[in-house]
Parts: sequence; C-alpha cells; structure tokens
Amino acid sequence: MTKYLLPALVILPPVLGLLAAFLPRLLRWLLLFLTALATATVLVAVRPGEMMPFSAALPVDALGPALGLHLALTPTAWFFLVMSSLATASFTLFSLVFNDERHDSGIAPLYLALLGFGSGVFLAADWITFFVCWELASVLTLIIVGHRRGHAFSAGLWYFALSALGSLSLLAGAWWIALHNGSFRIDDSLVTLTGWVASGRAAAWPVLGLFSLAFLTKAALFPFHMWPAFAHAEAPDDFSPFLSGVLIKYGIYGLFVVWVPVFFHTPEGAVRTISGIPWPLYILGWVSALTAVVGTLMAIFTNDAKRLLAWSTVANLGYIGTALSAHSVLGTAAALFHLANHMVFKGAMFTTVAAVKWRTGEREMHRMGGLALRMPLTFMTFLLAIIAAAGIPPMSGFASKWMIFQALFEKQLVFQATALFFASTGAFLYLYRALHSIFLGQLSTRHEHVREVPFLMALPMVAFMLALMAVGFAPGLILKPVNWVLASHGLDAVRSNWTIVVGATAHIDFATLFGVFGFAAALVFLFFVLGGRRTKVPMMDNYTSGEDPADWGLTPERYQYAYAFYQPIRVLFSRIPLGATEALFARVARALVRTGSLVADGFASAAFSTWSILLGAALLILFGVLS
Amino acid sequence: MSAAVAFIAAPLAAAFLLPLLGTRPTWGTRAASLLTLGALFALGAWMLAGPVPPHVIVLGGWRAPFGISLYVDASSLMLVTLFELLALAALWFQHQHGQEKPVSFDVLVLVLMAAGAGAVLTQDLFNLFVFLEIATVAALALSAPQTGSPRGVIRYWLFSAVSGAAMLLGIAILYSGAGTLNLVDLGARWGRLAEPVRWLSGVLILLGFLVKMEIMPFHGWAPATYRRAPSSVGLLLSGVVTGLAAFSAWKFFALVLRGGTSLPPVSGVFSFSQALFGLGALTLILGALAMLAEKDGKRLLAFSTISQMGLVLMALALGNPRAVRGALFLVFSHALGKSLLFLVAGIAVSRTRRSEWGAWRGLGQSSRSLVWFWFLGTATVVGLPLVPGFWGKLSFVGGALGMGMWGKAGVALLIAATVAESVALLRVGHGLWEHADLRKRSGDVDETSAAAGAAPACKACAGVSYWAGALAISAGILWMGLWPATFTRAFADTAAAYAGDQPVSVVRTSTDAFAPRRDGQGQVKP
Amino acid sequence: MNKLLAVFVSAGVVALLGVFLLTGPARDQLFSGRSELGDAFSRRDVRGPAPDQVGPGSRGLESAPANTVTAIVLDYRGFDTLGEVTVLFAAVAGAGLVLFARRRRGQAVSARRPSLILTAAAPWVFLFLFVVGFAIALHGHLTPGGGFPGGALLAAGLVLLLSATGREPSARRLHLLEGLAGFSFVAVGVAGLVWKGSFLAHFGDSGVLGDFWSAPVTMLLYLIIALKVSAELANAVRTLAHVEDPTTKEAP
Amino acid sequence: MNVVPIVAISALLLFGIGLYGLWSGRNVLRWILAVGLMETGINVFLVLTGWRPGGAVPIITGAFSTRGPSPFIDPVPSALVLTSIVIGLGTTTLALALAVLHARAHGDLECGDDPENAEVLE
Repeated sequence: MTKYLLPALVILPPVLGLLAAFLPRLLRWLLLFLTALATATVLVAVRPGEMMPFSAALPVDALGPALGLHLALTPTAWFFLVMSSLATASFTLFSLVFNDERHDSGIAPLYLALLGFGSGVFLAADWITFFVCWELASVLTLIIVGHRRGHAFSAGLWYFALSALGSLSLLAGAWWIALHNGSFRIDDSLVTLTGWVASGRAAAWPVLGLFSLAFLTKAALFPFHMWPAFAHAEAPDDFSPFLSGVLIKYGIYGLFVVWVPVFFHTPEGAVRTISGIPWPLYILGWVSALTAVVGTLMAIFTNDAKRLLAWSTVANLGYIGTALSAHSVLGTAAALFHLANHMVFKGAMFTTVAAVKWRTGEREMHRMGGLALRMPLTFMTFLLAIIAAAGIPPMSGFASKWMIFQALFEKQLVFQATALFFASTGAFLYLYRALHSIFLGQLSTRHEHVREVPFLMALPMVAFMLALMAVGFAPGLILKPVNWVLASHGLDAVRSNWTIVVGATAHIDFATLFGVFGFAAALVFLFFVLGGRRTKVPMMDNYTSGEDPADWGLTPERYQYAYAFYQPIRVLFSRIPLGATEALFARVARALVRTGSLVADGFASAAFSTWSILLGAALLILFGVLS
Repeated sequence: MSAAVAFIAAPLAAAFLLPLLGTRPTWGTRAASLLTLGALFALGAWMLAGPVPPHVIVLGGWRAPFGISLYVDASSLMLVTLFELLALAALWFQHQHGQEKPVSFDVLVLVLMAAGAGAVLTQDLFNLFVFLEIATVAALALSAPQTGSPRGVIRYWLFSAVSGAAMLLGIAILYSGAGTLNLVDLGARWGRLAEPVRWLSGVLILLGFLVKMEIMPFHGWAPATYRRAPSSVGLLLSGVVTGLAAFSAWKFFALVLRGGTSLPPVSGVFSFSQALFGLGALTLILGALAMLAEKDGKRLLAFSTISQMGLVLMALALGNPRAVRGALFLVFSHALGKSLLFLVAGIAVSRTRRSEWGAWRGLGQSSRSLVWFWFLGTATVVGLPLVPGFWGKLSFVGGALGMGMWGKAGVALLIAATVAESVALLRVGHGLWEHADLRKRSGDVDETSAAAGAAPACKACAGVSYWAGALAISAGILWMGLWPATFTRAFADTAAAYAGDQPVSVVRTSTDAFAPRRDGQGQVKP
Repeated sequence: MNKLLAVFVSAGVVALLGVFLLTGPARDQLFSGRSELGDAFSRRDVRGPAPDQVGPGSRGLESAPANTVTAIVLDYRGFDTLGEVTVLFAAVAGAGLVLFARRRRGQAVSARRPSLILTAAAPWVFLFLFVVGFAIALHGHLTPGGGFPGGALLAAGLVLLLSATGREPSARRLHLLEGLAGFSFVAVGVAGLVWKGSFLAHFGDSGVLGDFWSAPVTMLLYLIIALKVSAELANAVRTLAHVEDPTTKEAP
Repeated sequence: MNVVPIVAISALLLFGIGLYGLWSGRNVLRWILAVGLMETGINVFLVLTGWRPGGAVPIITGAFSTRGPSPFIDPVPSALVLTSIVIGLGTTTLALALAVLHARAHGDLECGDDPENAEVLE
C-alpha cells in the first residue's frame, strides 16, 4: 500500500477539492481540515527512508527525454512537509470555525487542491512534476487571493506575474540541462549542474540564475520583496496564515534543493570565494540582509495589522536567506530551524489577527485597542508569538536567531550580522506596536460586547503556544530532524541534544534558560496576584495625568495614539526611499503598457497602412541577411 | 482511402446548393449548413478513430508533378477536423446570438471550410495559392461589418490582395526557374536554382503566408477587423484562417525552402529560418505588450492571436522536430482556447452592446459559466499545465534551447510574453467575475456597474448554442491536455515526414519522372 | 511629398526586381525556354508514351482537347479550376453579404430612363452576344477561350438587358442557375471519382483530335462554367448596382 | 529579335505603376485600380516565362513529331494566368462592394483611421 501513498498525497486532495465544490459549507471546511490532519499524521508517522519513490510514465512519449511523474520523499522534503502539514492542520481547524455563514469565503475547494499541489512541489523528483505543481499552486493562490475584491485581484496579479516569470525560467533551466544529460530528474540535473560549476563551465551560471529567479521571486527576497505585503494583506483572513507561513517557504525549499547540494558538493577551489563563501551565496547573503532591513522598516510604518505581519514575514525570510548564505553546517541548520519557527509564530500571529477581525471586523490597528480584557487567550497567544518573533529567550525564536548569529560569527560575516541586529531590534519595535495597538490601550466603546473565540478556534491557538514553549524549552525537537536533513546532504550534524545546542562561539542549555525566565515571569505574576488593593485606572486618566480630558476636548476614542505610532522614527528614516522598489516596478509596468499601446495604434494608423507591407518585406530580407 | 476529398468536395457542393433554398435565412438553410459541418466533423472523428496511414490522393488521375495530389496524414486530418468543430460552434453561435445574416453567411463559412481543408491537404504550390485566395475572399466577406466603418476590412483586403499578387509573382519566378509546381518536386530542385531566384521567390511567397498569419508588421488590419466583425467570425479568423496559413506556411518552408534542419544560412547568404525567426520574435513580444495596453476586448483577442502566431512562426522557423511539434501543438491549443474566449466575448458584447472589456464587468455574476470558460480559454492560450498549450510551450522551449544564442533569446522573449499575456487575459477574466454590487459598496459607482446591474440577469439567454459549443471545445481541450499521446505521435510523424532531405512517406516524384516509363521489355507500364 | 516618396520607392522596387530577374544567373534560368512539364502536356505523354506523330485525326490521346491550355485547365489540373470557380462564387456571395443590410431599401439602378437607342438595340445585341458567347464556350477545347470568356459575353448580354429594360432577371433564377452549375461541376468530379477512381478524372473515351465531339467531358465542363460565370457576373453587377438613390433618405 | 527584355520591362513597369498607385494615396478606388494593374503586370510576366523562341500557340492544329523538341510554347503559365485573372476578378468584386460600404459609412472613399465609436453589435 505504501507504494501509492506519495501519489495519493498529491492527487487525492485536488480530487477531494473537486468533490468538495458540491458539498454544503460546513462539510467542505470539515473535509479540508480532515485531509490536512490526515496528511499531517501520515507524514509524522513515516520516516523519510522507508518511503519507496513512486514513478509513472506520462502519456506524452517521444518528447525527447522520457517524461514521467516521479515522486520521492527525500529527508529535506520530509522536513518541509512535516512542518507545513502540522501548521496547515491547525490553520484549517481555525478556518473550520472562522468560516461561518457571515464570513464564509467559499475557498475550501481551492484550498484543498492547493494542499495537494503544495505537497506535490515537495514530493516531486523530476522538474516537470515540480513545474506543474508549482504553476498550479500559484494559479490557485491567485484565484484564492483575488477571490472577492477587485484590488485584491490586482494584488494577486502581481504575485502571479512574478511567480509565472519564475516558474517559466525554471522550466527553461530544466530543459537546458535535460538537453545535455537527457533526463528531467532532479538528482541527475543537480549532478550535471555541480559538474558544470566544478569544471567552471560558462553555461553553469545562467542555468543557476534561471533556477534561482524562480525561487527568489517566490521567497520574496530583495528585488521581489513587495508582493507579500499586497497578497498576504488582501487574502481571505483565514488563508493568510497559510500563505505567509507555508506557501512562501516553497522558494526557500527550492534554494535548498538546488543551491545547497550544488555548493556543498563542489570542490573547494572551483568557485571564486569572497571571505570563504562562494560568490553567489555571498550575494544571496547581502540580498537577504537587505530584505531583512527593508522588511523591518516597512513593517514599522504600516497601519494595517495584516500588512505589518506580511512585511515581518519578508524580514524573517531575509534572516533565513542570510543564514543559508553562511555556507556552513550551522548556517543551513539555523535557516531550517528559523523556517520552522517562523511557520509557528507567524501562523499564530496571523491566526490571532484573524480571530480579532472575526470578532470585531477591524483590521486597522488604530481602530482597535484594549482587547486583552475581552479576549485574554488570544492576547496570550499573540504575546507569546511576538516574544518568539522578536527572539527573546524563553520562546523558540531565540534559539533559531541565536543560531543564525552564531553561523554569521563563525564565518566572520560581521556586516551582515550588524544588519540583522538592526533588523531584529526593529522587529521588536513593530511587534510591540502591534501588541499594544490591538490588545493594550483603551478598550473602545464599540468593542464592549466582544467575547473570546469559541473553543474549537482556541484549540489551534493553544497548540501554537505549546509548540512555541516546547521548542523554546527543548530545541532538539526540531534540531533532530534538521540533522537528518543535513546528513542526507552529507554534512555533519549540529552538536546538540534535546536541550543543549553548541554554537560556534558558545553553547546554551535552553532548559536552564527557560527555567530562569519562567521563574522570573512566575515571580512577577505572583506579586501581581498578591499585590493587594489595586484601583482600576481607566487608561484615559494616566494619559492626561489627572487633567480632566473633556476640557482638552479629548474623548477616549480620539486618544488612541496608535495611529502614527513611530512618527519620530519615521522622520528619521524619511531620507531612505522605502517604497522605491514598488515605484520602480510600477514605472516599469507603465512603460511596458505605453510601448504596447504605441505598437497597437502605431501600425494601425492609416498613414502607415500601405507602407507596412514594404516595411515587412524589408524586415524579412534584413533578418534573413543579418547573420 | 480517398475519403479525405470529401472534406473539400462536400462543403463546396453544400455551398452551391444552399442558396437554392432562398436568400432569407430559414431554419431549413441553417439546419442544412449545420448538418453538413456536423457530418464532416463526424467523418473526421471516425477516420481518426483508426490508425491514419499517411497516403497521397491523386486528383484527376494524373500523378504529381503533372496533376495535383493531396497528402493526407494524421495531423493534417486532425487539423481539418478541428476546423469543422470550430466552424460548427461558430455558425451555431451566430445563428442564436449574432445579428440576422442572409444565407450567404452560411455559404461562405462552408466555402471557408473547403478552402481550409484544401490548403492543409494540397501538395501543389499553385493550388495552395488558389485555396489561400478562396479563404481570403470568404474571410473578407464574413468579417464585413453591417454597421460602422469597414476601414479595417478594406485594409485587410488591401494587404491580402497585395500579398496575393506578390505570392503569384513568387510562384511565377519559382515555376520558371524550377519547372514544376509540386512542393516535393520543388524541394528536390531547390538546390539547382540560382541564388536570386531562390531568395526572391521565397520572400515573395512567404509574404502571402505572413499576412494571413497576422505577423507584424503585416498585422495592421487585424485589430480593426476583429473589433467590428461578429465574434463568431473572429473565432473563425483566429482559429481557422491563421491555422491553415500556419500549417501551409510550414509545408512550404519545410518542403521547398528546406528550412527544416538548421538556423544558420541555408541557401547562400540568405537564411529563411533566421528571417522568419526574427519576425516571429518581434511579433511575439510586441503583440503581448500591446495586449497590456488594450482597452477593447476584441482588439485584445486580436493581439493575443497575433502574439501566439508570432510564437508559432518562431517554432516553425527553428525547424528541428521538437520545435515543430511544439508549433503544431500551439496551433491546436491556440485555436481551441481562443474560440472559447470568442464565445464568451460574443455573449458579453451581445449583452452590453459594448466591446470594451471594462464594460463587461460583473457579467459573470448572472451567468457563472462565462467566467469558467474564460479562465479555461486563458489557461489554454497561455499554456498553464494540464492543458494543451503547456505541451506546446514545453516542446518549443526544448527545441529552442538547442539552437544556440537565437534559441535562448527566443525562450527569454517567450517567458516575458507569456507573463504579459496571462496578466492581460486574467485581468479581463476577473472583471467578468467581480461583483457588480461591490462597486457600489466601495463607493465608486459608475455607469458601467449600473449597466451591468441592469443587464438581464437571465441564465437561460446564454443559449444552447453557447453551451454546446463551449462544452465541446472544452472537452477537446481537456482530452488534448490530459491525454496528448495520440497528438504527440501524430505530430512527431508529420515533423519527421516533412523534415530531412528525403520526405519518406510523401510520394517521391524524383526528377526521372519524365523518362518514358518503359520497363525492361519495352512494355508500357500504366 | 507623399507622392514623390511613392514614385521613388516604387521605382526602386521595380529597378531591384528588374536587376535581379533580368540580369545575371537568374535571367538565363528564368527565360531558358526549357520546360519538361509543358512539353509533356503538349505531347500528351504524361501517363504513357504518346504515338510518334500527334496531329489532327490522331485517336486515343490521353487527354482529348486539341487546345493544350484547356487540357491543362480542365483535365490535368482540373482541381485548380474548381477552386477558381469557387473564388468567383464566394466573391459574388460575399458582395451580397457585405451589401446585405441596405439592399432591401434601395431601388434598381436605372432610375434614369434608358435612351431610345439602347432600348431599340438591346434585344438584337443581346441575341448576338448570346450566340457568340455560347459558340466560344462550346469550342473551348478546340479554339482559344472557353467557358470563362463565353460566360463573360453572356453576362454582358444579361447586363445589357438589365440597363435597357430595367427588368433584371430575378435573383432567384440567377441563384438557381449559379447553384445548379456549381453543383454539377462537383457532380462531374464525383463521377470521375466513381468511374475513374480519382476525383475530377475525365471519363469517356477521347474521340478524334480536332473534331467537335472529340472531348465530351471538357465541353460539358466548359458549358457548366459558362453558365455559372454568366449568372455570377450578372448577379455581381445586380448587387453592386443596387446603390440606393442618395437623394432619398434611408428608411429609419 | 529577342522579345523577352521588352515584355519583361513592360510587365515590371505595370507592376511599378501599381505600386505607385498603392503608396501615393488613400482612396479605395485608387487602391482597387492599383492592385488591378499590379496583377495584370504579374500575369504578363507569368505568360512571358512560358515563351520560347519560335514556339507556336499550344493548340494542336498540325501534325508534329513527339520525339523532337516540342514546337509549342510552355502552356502551363497560360493555364495559370487563366486562373489568376479570375481570382483577380473575384477580389476586385469584393473590393468594390467594400468601397460601396465605405461610401455609405463615411460619405467618401478616403480610407483613414478606424473611428473608435462605441457601437458594436455582435
């Protein structure tokens, strides 16, 4: 039976999606959740080694290299699949409740198909299957993101244009290699590519460039970093966690599949290195560091909660990219670790924001406030999530960020390290802003009636909290699978056991660290509880230091200052053209459209009509002779 | 075995007889024309069910190169059957949704079918010229607008007439030089022609094909003509006329100009492969960009056809078997996908009386099928996976990358053009899907949403012809996309048969055809 | 300025064509006068070797008509002619479709009364044209000309009647003639397919070269073409002639 | 006296005048006449290619030997011209119909840009 498990993982969900299209609302979302849960349990139960690769010939013979549907569960694929399927299971449980009559976004069938093709991308063992699943996933994402509203669709369109550009160049790269070694299989092409890179053959770099274009656009690194802000923010609220947590990781998976084996298996002297790192990886390092900084700055100054989290995802991908570009065992492990952590804490954050929007219908941060009183569990989840995201010890984020910095120090990449330091302090700024504007501050009169989320929706939140604390307490939970992945690439493992991780310059026992911070927090909580008589001071009084707000013309409503939270810092950074790349891409698009209309009307104009035959003949002769 | 002649004789016979039933369109004339097309489609499907051995049909009893012969193999038969399907869908759609047209509309569609079959099957150069002229005359008359300015169609006539004259001059030069008109024979004698005769006749003849394939800069007529012509005629123009022009251009290019094998100069200083590749690349990218700028729905589809035909021309110019297979796939997928888009555009225009796709906003709310067929059509034309276009682009990229710097530049242009084209088409698709009432909520209520709101929200008036045509074409798309084995084998055999110096399966009329046919004992062989 | 440019460019193109076609290697290849295809047709030895001496009175030639061009047009390359007839048919039907919308409201062209001479001479001239037209059509296999010029003459006669008497032959009769002629052309082709095994093959044995009944099928085909061309041209003139009088405003 | 150059040059001149007519104006009738001239020029050239010094009209009126060189000129171009004249006639008929349509829509025969008025019926 296990022979047909892999194709089932890929083909079954889309078929179920087709079926779901005809089911009533609740059954659809239930089917979605059950499929995601089944995928997660199957993958957790299975060890990568045991699965037999599956391959079947496609009905297109005589196309040169034999075309086929080849699926295989490599350790890297297993790691990414387990992480994303666990996260998806909890997201779909959340969506199950989120989509009641009022909020139903009707995307369950598309979501189901997306799950199937998503796992298809990880399981694919040949470039054609990889391309087919990759392309269909981006088409489905476009339809889901642009499902309801016009401007959401144009957001999706940016995303689709970039990923179409990427996937077609991926196909061209795969063909380029297939013409030489006659097969589309991923491992064959990697062996050839490594051979080319090692032998310094000129064709190696364009092929590598073609592959990376696909992965850079999907992983939203520097030049292509502006689409997540549109797409994640405009996507249906319960879909954003999946989009931001899982879907954006396909790009990183691609980098893992291509860059890691190629650069780790080329002999030392083959590629010119800058400070010990092959130059492409060095460039990737700087690109990702830049992405981290830009992502953080953009996140600090945005007012929309989902857009803020989207920019934070871009920043976190910058961290992962920099870690990966350290070209060391520690760096690769740190990248994988942070990737897994990001899935959890970013998923938690988006889920809580979705829960808040589900209850209050608000998304602009300055219109919310004081919700901690009404939704304590959501508040706790968001609190733990931002502690993890900021990389503060008790939570999981600290372990992976610490490993990233260890990797950078090991390779003396000091400038990239400083960029990441700047970015992570910036992270704390925008994370606190989100926490404060949504949960702390003045509870506005409109949200008096707001109640906590129902039980089923609270379940995933509790799961996230437990996961964050568990990994914070024992990073080995994730480092063990990471070591399997490293072993599969022939690298030696990161020296660690369940709770202790040995970095380049130091080692940390996370259990004791967790104990210390936990004890401190408990102590503070104890004082808070025993603290005796406390007068409940409405927020408004301490803002106006005792003055009567009415004579200042202030109402609790207007005094929520979350609107321009970091205005002074904004002035500080006003010199840096933050929105530059969006403006650049918009200008390029407008220029393309103008040339298009020039062509459209140019030839059609009457004055030119009779001469274009002559021009055509002249062009035909010119092209013919021009050789 | 000579059943294939029916594809030419039957529509002509029906076309001649149809006016006898009167010039006013009655249900009788409509049924007759639809039945003829249906019967021909059934015949094609039946012939394709079994294996189709490539065979030659000699006409008039005189074998090539004296008489005219038709060469019938699997892919040409598939293309002819595709034409019948498209014509059936277009004509039925026109009867139900288009303006009232006299019987001569059905007559001209039948004549166009005969011309399409003739151009695809014939092996004689002058006969090919005659069939192309018939197709032009039929297409011109069909696309003449009843209201509004015929300037687009006049320019179409001008381009066709001038390129027809140029083609005739090219045929005259080629005949006087080579002494024969059969394509295979011309190919055999191509080597002995003088250099100016070769490239001059080649260029002049290619002009005729390029105008019908709407290659830039010969495309000036296409946008204006598509805009004013009925959508069903737009379907025929972009599916049938460009299809037959592309297939016959490739036959001429592969058999006579021997462009089959390589990009570098084939005949002396002038390389036809390079010339066609350059023009194709120019058309591909400029057509796609023009789509981004286009506000008018039907002009948008015109530029999409222009861009796709540029890609087909590039694939044909490359000539290696993989690229040619990609070209044939693209011709089929473009014809199928584009016809879906035209059916939807036809409904949209007949509802809103406006051809700007901005005015079609919200139509998808009243009949959901518009949106699904539009997305399926876009996927096919753009070449997303699991639809025929994908196989076409896949084999084109494979073929192009193997051809050095030119090929790689072509692939880069293909990527950019595909992205631009998919963005342009998806934009319109979402316009159809968008909620009409949404515009009110988001505050910018303009008259289009009022018009869209006012458009009759009846599902029934989408009509049976629209449903039947669209479902048949979608079935074709899904079959060709999910199970393309039969198509790849057929296209591979055709590509192999035409390429190379010795077209194996095409009747070999070697130059000794003129020696008296006496066998050893002096007996006269029949 | 545009005209000046047009003169230079067209002169340039003609000069270019002239140089390439009339000088150098192309010249002796294009006008070498050698044509195996043409000689084979003239000697009628395409299928089997012709008798040594071919002339008027020789029997059993592979293609009956004495006029080799007619032999090529109808027998050797009859399929071209079927296409040619279709072009004309499509063009006239197309003209009808293009001008369809307005035709119902236009009147006949001859708003102006024809002059006396025209009405007096028309019947006789028509008779003359009718006889000569049919003569040319029926002798197509012996003398130059044939169905097309014959048909044109007949059409001229019909048009003459149209302008003289204002009563044009009704559209139905023209369409009937046109349709039947076209259909019978295809029928002859199918008959060839049935009897001789390939479409448009000429059945029936060829008589003595040069006499009237020597090429029955060719004569039949040319008769069909003459009828078809005359009906089509008359119909074309009738369609184009139906230009409504600009003075009368178009009915709303 | 070799007739080929004279006829060839006159054929090309006809073709040239047709081209001039094409490019020198935008009147539809001018275009129709120009195309007519071009096609006539090409037909003359086509017949010329079949010419053979001393060749007779390809109608068998006297006995001739089929072994020696053929006494006739090449009949094939003449046959092709017959077809191309009729094709020329066909396209001209259609062009005249389009010209009438243009006159009705615009009142004159100057074929300029396609007006962008919105009304589209089908």
